[in-house]
Amino acid sequence: MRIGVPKETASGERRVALVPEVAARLVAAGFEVVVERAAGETAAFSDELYAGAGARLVDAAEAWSADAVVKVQKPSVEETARLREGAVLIAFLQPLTDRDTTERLAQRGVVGFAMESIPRITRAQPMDALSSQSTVAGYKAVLIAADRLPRFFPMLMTAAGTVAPAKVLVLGAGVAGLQAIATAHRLGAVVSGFDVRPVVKEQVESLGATFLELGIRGEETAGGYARELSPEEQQRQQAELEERIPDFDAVITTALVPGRPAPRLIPASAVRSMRHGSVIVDLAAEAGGNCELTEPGREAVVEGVTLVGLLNLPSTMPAHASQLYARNVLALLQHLAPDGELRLDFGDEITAGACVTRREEVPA
Amino acid sequence: MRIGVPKETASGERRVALVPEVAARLVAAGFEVVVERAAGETAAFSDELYAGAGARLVDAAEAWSADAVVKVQKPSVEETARLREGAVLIAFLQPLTDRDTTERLAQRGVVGFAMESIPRITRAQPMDALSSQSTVAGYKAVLIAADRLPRFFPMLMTAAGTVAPAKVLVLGAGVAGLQAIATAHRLGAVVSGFDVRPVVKEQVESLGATFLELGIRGEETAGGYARELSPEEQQRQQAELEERIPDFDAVITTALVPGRPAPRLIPASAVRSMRHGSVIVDLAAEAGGNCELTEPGREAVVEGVTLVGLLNLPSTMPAHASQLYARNVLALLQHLAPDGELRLDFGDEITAGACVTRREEVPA
Amino acid sequence: MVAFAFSENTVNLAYVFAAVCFVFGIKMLSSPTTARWGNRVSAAGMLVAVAFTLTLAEVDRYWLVAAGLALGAVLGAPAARLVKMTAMPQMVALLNGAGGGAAALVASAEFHRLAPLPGDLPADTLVASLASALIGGVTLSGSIVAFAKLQELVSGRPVTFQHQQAANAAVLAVALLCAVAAGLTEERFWVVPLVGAALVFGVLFVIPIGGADMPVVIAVLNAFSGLSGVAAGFVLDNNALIIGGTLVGASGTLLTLLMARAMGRSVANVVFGAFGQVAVAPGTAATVDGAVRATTPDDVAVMLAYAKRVVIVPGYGLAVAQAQHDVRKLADELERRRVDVRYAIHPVAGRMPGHMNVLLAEANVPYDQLYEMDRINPEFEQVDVALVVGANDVTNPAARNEPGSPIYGMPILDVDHAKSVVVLKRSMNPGFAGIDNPLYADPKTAMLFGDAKVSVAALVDAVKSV
Amino acid sequence: MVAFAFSENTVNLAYVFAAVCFVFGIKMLSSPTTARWGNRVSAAGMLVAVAFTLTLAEVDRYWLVAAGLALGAVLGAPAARLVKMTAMPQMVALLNGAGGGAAALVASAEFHRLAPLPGDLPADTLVASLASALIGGVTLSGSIVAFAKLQELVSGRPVTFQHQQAANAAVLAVALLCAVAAGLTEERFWVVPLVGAALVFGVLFVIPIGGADMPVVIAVLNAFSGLSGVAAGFVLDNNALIIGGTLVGASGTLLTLLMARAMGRSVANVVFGAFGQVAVAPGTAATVDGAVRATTPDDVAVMLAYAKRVVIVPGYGLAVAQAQHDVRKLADELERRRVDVRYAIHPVAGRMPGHMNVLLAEANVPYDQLYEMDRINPEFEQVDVALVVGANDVTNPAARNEPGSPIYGMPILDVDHAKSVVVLKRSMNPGFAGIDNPLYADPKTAMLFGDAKVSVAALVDAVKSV
Amino acid sequence: MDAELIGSLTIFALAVFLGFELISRVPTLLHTPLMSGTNAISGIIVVGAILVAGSSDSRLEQTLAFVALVLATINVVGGFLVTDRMLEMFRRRGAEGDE
Amino acid sequence: MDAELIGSLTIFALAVFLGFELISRVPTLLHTPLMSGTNAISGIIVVGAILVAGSSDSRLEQTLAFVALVLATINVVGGFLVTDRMLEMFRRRGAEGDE
Ligand SMILES: NC(=O)c1ccc[n+]([C@@H]2O[C@H](COP(=O)([O-])OP(=O)(O)OC[C@H]3O[C@@H](n4cnc5c(N)ncnc54)[C@H](OP(=O)(O)O)[C@@H]3O)[C@@H](O)[C@H]2O)c1
Ligand SMILES: NC(=O)c1ccc[n+]([C@@H]2O[C@H](COP(=O)([O-])OP(=O)(O)OC[C@H]3O[C@@H](n4cnc5c(N)ncnc54)[C@H](OP(=O)(O)O)[C@@H]3O)[C@@H](O)[C@H]2O)c1
Ligand SMILES: NC(=O)c1ccc[n+]([C@@H]2O[C@H](COP(=O)([O-])OP(=O)(O)OC[C@H]3O[C@@H](n4cnc5c(N)ncnc54)[C@H](O)[C@@H]3O)[C@@H](O)[C@H]2O)c1
Ligand SMILES: NC(=O)c1ccc[n+]([C@@H]2O[C@H](COP(=O)([O-])OP(=O)(O)OC[C@H]3O[C@@H](n4cnc5c(N)ncnc54)[C@H](O)[C@@H]3O)[C@@H](O)[C@H]2O)c1
Repeated sequence: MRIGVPKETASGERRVALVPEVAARLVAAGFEVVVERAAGETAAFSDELYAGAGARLVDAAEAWSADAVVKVQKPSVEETARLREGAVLIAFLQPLTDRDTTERLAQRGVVGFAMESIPRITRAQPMDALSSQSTVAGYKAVLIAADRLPRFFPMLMTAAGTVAPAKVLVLGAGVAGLQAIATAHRLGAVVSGFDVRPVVKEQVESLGATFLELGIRGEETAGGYARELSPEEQQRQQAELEERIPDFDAVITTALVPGRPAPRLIPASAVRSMRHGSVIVDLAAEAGGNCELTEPGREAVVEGVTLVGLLNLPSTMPAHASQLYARNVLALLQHLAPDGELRLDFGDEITAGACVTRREEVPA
Repeated sequence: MRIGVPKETASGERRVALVPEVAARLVAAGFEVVVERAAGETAAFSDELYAGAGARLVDAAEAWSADAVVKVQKPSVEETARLREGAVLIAFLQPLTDRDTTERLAQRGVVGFAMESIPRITRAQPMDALSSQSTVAGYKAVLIAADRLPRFFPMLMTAAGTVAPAKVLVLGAGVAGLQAIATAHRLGAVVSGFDVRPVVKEQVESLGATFLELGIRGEETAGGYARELSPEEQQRQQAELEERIPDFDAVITTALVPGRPAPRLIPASAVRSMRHGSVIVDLAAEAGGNCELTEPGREAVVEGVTLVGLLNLPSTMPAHASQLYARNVLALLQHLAPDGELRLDFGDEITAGACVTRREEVPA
Repeated sequence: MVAFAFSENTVNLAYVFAAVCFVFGIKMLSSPTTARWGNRVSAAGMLVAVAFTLTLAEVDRYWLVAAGLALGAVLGAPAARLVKMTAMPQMVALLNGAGGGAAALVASAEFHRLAPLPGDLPADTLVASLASALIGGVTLSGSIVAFAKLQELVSGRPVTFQHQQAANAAVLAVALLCAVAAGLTEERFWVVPLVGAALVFGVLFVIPIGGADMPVVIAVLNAFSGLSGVAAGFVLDNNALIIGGTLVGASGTLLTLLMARAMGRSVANVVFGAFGQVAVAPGTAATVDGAVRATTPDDVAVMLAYAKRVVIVPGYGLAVAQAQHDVRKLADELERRRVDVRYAIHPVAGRMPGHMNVLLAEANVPYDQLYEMDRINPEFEQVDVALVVGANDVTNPAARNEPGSPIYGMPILDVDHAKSVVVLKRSMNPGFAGIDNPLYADPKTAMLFGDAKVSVAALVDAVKSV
Repeated sequence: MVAFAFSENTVNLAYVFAAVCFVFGIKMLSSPTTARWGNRVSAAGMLVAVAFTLTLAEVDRYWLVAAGLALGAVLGAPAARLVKMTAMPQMVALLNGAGGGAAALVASAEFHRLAPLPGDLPADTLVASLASALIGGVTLSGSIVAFAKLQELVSGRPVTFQHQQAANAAVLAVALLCAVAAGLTEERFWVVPLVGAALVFGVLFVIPIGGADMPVVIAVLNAFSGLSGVAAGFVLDNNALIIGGTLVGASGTLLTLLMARAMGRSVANVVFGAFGQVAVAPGTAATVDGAVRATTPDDVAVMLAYAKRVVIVPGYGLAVAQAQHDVRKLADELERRRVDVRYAIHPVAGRMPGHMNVLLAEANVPYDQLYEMDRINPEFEQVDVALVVGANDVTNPAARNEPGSPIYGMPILDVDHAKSVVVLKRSMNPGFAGIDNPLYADPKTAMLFGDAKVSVAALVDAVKSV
Repeated sequence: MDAELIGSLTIFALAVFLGFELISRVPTLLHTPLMSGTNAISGIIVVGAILVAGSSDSRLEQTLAFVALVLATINVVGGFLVTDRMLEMFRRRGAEGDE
Repeated sequence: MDAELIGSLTIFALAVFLGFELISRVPTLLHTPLMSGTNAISGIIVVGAILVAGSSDSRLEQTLAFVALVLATINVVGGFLVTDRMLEMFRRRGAEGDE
């Protein structure tokens, strides 16, 4: 079975779906791996490394015509056309928000596996690209916040006086949020975390941070995700946050509800109440942002407050983000093709859950 | 005595020489403080804060005509002309590298105190702006390195495999270097430090990092600074580093010898031997750079290695950098004018050492 | 037996020497490094006491004595050499019974000798000899029953019947009445029913107690055998017997109390609890289809201190307890003793990727001591102790063995392949996945219940004092 | 004295009771919480022993006895009540001498009574009484000299003269010869020169020892007074005396050894060292124009555990030793005992701005426990213990007082205003500035030498066991 | 109540204290060898058995004492040997671990 | 060497062990009160002084014993009181510190 790794073409995307180390493992497992030239360059993986791993360097067309194509971002319209009929495609396909792509893929008879649709069950953890990329995003968000803040994160007592530690608030303590908490804590900030899921309090505290009590408790769904708050609850949350937020120097928001626009946590008035120089990093920008004033993809200063709505943070740390993603893909491939040949068992929870298009039809 | 705080005009300079908190202390001590409007804006200190601290907000001309003018950067030619004759000027005057400015000031009869010339004796530590600004630079250098690196600093063992920790090398472990070591260690990197002064080994280890043994031992001068290495020693150091440097993901260089161009530690060949994606942050860029390929003021990618030669890092964290600088200035002012009135005692080690121009004459 | 005879005083001095040996011997038992020599010092004291006794002029029936000693040695030595390590508890029970029986017999014989000499039998001697016979008898039969239970000659389960307590009280009353009668009448005969009743009481005393509680029972009987020795010492006015017996009595008593405490129960509960059922303190040891074994920091400390290789398996509980610094301290302490310490980091330990890394880095644990699952798993077979600190799901063998389990298919840390496993957690509550962990019922697993920070700190202290 | 008389046996039983009280009393002394009651238990035992003795039929000279007891109490009680706390050592020395003197007198009187009854004086009684007189005599005069030195009635400096050792040996030989003569001749007279020689020897024994070593000497004399009691016990066949005296002897002996060890010297060095000069082990205590006081973790632990407020002053040495986690642990342990713990952070502690912050944050020390210099300095007066962990220059009072000093003018942490100061460092070496620190010679400063990590870890252990 | 008895009681009292002090210092791990070691010490009754067996003139007493002697010897010999075997396990690592 | 002496020696031996066990458990801080407390115990010689003073018929012996009695009483009374004063310091915080 031949696996193709085309170069990512989405703007700003520096990751690659397969890194040389993983390519080598696939080759060893009996797969044939073809990599588009320069596919790994932006992620600091040179063509030589791929060649050394036993992959063949090819042009785009050949990479796209493989039995299985692995990518990070969903394919563009042109790219979809390059896929062989019946081919397997693995990527973030955004099935919940981008019906067009899925339909196109289905029409072309492509068997599409969406990395974000892999069920979050224990057994599927090695394939969980949402987790691995959120880890990168959470870490990076803190670096960005620290970089933009005109202040130190840690406390310093020096001959020129004492520098107070930055107060950092992390809203939404899922994978990215927890990583952000851990990283900010490491840097010496005074960190508070908040989430609507009740179990998170202990998790936040297990990282040495404090849990911000807002008096709002949501529920956890079966998959471990949060249920969306009711409008009144949202109202209360916004009001509470507006009162507490001026205390903080940096706010990192990561709150998401799958398939829904990101919950609005920080109203414009709350931003205005913050001190000059404060920073908000909104990791939910892609889903509309947790902050009312977030402009997805942009960084802006609003009344002295820096609002970072940058998208695709994992792509800014492409080497490790790609490594982790490639391992996720590897785990999925090993699941789908246990001994080098595809053996799709749609009775399997993972295969069925991740598969979003299947020859001519979009599964419900 | 009236103290004037003009707005900084040098390009990219976001700091301010006096922060509201320090202005309040000066006012309480009997000084009159006049602050140019918007002087603190870039450092996140609004005019209201200054007003609240008891300072008077004035236009540039009035600020420049005070008895004592405090600044961060040395004045431009036009600014020098605005100074009253006999006025006191406190700023980084770069007396060792910029004779022109000092001569101009002397001609105008200005009593100029260079912050970098304050002797580094125990008693003068509260005025030591080199230390306070180096602290900021060292911290910020790590944030920049972490941001530019396509990898994680910390080690992570995750369901998608293990991420190896970044290896960070800090060359020159003075104030900035030690802070960089501490910050990188906090973030979870594996940190090595190197310096030519023998006492530094213990200091590096006291931060949980390891000392890189290159077999080169320089000497410490009376002031605690390093003596410049002999050409042969430099040769050996370069060779040793060239051999060791490919091991590292990020290199932060801070090596300086006062009054001399920055020592050349990393030859171009060493940069070429580094892995793609590696990062070098050269804090010595202002003095020519510790790396042969550093372009002062610029960030460049050379054969896959990101070379950061940005100048004036403290200015990128203006709030705290200004706070620390202002405290240094306060300590100096309190020394020069113990009870609100100037009483210059040129027999005093600090006053004499810091004073670089003195009515019509440039002291040797 | 020997050509010369020492004076009684000299022999008494020898007894003092023997007593000093016992004291020293027990003192040396307080450290594993000197314990073995301590036992030998005690044995030497015993040898001196016996040897000097033999020189007493009054001991003249040499052959009888020699035969007795020889027979005892011939029976005792091979048994001790050959018994399996796992059968040690039974062996100790049996030996204990032998000692108790000897005391009962010596006391009976002495009573038999002294009773017909009216006026010559002071009250204290009388009381002491009868007490010795009574306690010795109980020890003998009780120990035999304990042995039988442990050896599974009879069922290890508690044997209960109606009116058990009444029966016990009755038998004990009979024994005491016999003693009173013997004392008042000074009639030799009474000692026979007395010993008989004691033997019956010993049986009744032990049969209702379950096999798991036998160690406590043996400690109780150990104390009894010491006491019967003390009583015999008062009869014979022999200081070696008094001191030796007292030491044994103190040891048995303290051990009884400590063991009962370690089981979270009172002595009364152990000894009489079985009349009802054995109630397990809630929250200290529920069961995962089978019993779990709770342990103490002291025991774990010695396991760790004498291990060659220890692997620490951190989990979410370590994070909750914020025990990272204490764990680091424990590892340091073990490394000082040249134990090889590693950390096995499961990819999903904790609640976020890299959770354990963050915490261990904070405690400055060197990165090269952190082992990924794939690297450490093949090594568990050579690991003496796997110390699981607040991890649960990531060690759950159900992921390997039980296809129905929600975590089936997840690769786990094979701690169950280690020679022994110690799990630190607060209760039998499940982890993230909400399922039972069969590891805890594994015979080689011991549970150290409590907050991980507290437990690890206790381990550090305990390791230091090993 | 009382209307009825108990039998000798009853009184002997009372003595056993008294002995048990002593044992219990000393046992209770092992924890500060029970110590006071322990002392009272001992006192109760003493009371019982005295009271029962008075009931003995043979004691019939009531008034004499009553007068003696009353006089003793009248002299002893007010002295004990009024003596200043700082004069305790002298007081103990004096009381010790009284005990020794009493033993010598009792033994002499007993010898006087028994000697003329030939054949009635067994060897052991003879030896014991002479030993008691000898040791008691030495204790008496030795204690008086120790008292005089401590009270500065005579110079505290070691008094040495030529042929001192020869003189000592000669006096001791005289004493022993008298004892032999007394034993052989059973002539009362000999006890007089014997006691005389003992008194002289006591003086000679103590005068060459310096004032700083007096605590060790008192411990030695304490052991002696116990031994003379034991000897008297053998003379009078009195178990209370034997047991009580032995306990005292053991206590004195152990204390002597421990104190000598804490001073880093052998007992021989303490007792005989002064004949030459007192050599201080290098690296343990040099001097900063004056002596510094070295201390032990145990002593510091108790100071800390019983303090209300403790301020920890970290410095570069903490960083070098990487002791941050241990310091945190110590603070936790103290807080558990409700000690108020703060950290005083000097602006230039360490070698880079914020050095201490980085390390303490790593150990998760809460930020609100960190106090800047300006905030903590006014509070030092109320601080019970300032614990200086590897800081030096930043605590150097020369910065305040000595205009010539290179650090003059630097604001420092006013640890010398605290009620007591404990400094943890490895040696008397200076810090960054390369200058001596007069703080170390301050009488309220004690030095705990050693690597800070090791010392703090020892403190943690010691605090736990207080 | 005679002097001898009081002496014995005194000794008993001291031994009780000493016993508890000593035993309470034995770490948990050594409790099993401790139990079997003290068990062997309780075989000191062998001395009593020797006295009675060796000096009594009554057949019955001799018989009883002989049996006692055998039992006590088993206890002593077996007890010390078994304890020794248990303690053998500690020696090895003990010597190593104690730098 | 008689039985009485052997009894005394036995007691002495046990007391030596017990003494060392007990004392070695006393923490350093309590060493000063320990020293003065045991010092008071050594005043048990008062019993001997009473016996001699109260029962002797010789003037000389009476005198010696009387002086001994006074000294010993001073030792006892002073010793316990002084110790009590020292220990007073501990009680306060001890009760507090021990939750
Ligand atoms: N790492 C990730 O990225 C991630 C993300 C989401 C979910 N998960 C899941 O989380 C689980 C991780 O496994 P794990 O073994 O680390 O944790 P776990 O299975 O959740 O078990 C943790 C154990 O720690 C004990 N504990 C909690 N607090 C404690 C304390 N203060 N002191 C002592 N023990 C304490 C608990 O038992 P007691 O209550 O009895 O004390 C619990 O059984 C896996 O199921 C994994 O799938 C992981
Ligand atoms: N903070 C800054 O920015 C900065 C920068 C440059 C210079 N300085 C200077 O550095 C000094 C800082 O004062 P400081 O009080 O923190 O330090 P210090 O005066 O240098 O004293 C540190 C002390 O720690 C002891 N020590 C070293 N290693 C130890 C170990 N492993 N265990 C126990 N003790 C150890 C040393 O004594 P032993 O050798 O006897 O153990 C030494 O006396 C000031 O003079 C300051 O001016 C500060
Ligand atoms: N079982 C497994 O093996 C496994 C694997 C990976 C992740 N997970 C779990 O899945 C869960 C979801 O993780 P995620 O990071 O992908 O979630 P996510 O990205 O969907 O959401 C991020 C966080 O936002 C929170 N949130 C939602 N609405 C909010 C609101 N109004 N206010 C504040 N917070 C709000 C959510 O609770 C969540 O914690 C986590 O519990 C994670 O541990 C489980
Ligand atoms: N006494 C005081 O109170 C006081 C106050 C502040 C700073 N200081 C000391 O002053 C010293 C200088 O500090 P700084 O940061 O301003 O120094 P700096 O900025 O002049 O130099 C930075 C570092 O580069 C090192 N260096 C020079 N040539 C090198 C080479 N070829 N290779 C590698 N390293 C080289 C120097 O040794 C120095 O450590 C430090 O020791 C600092 O602790 C003392």
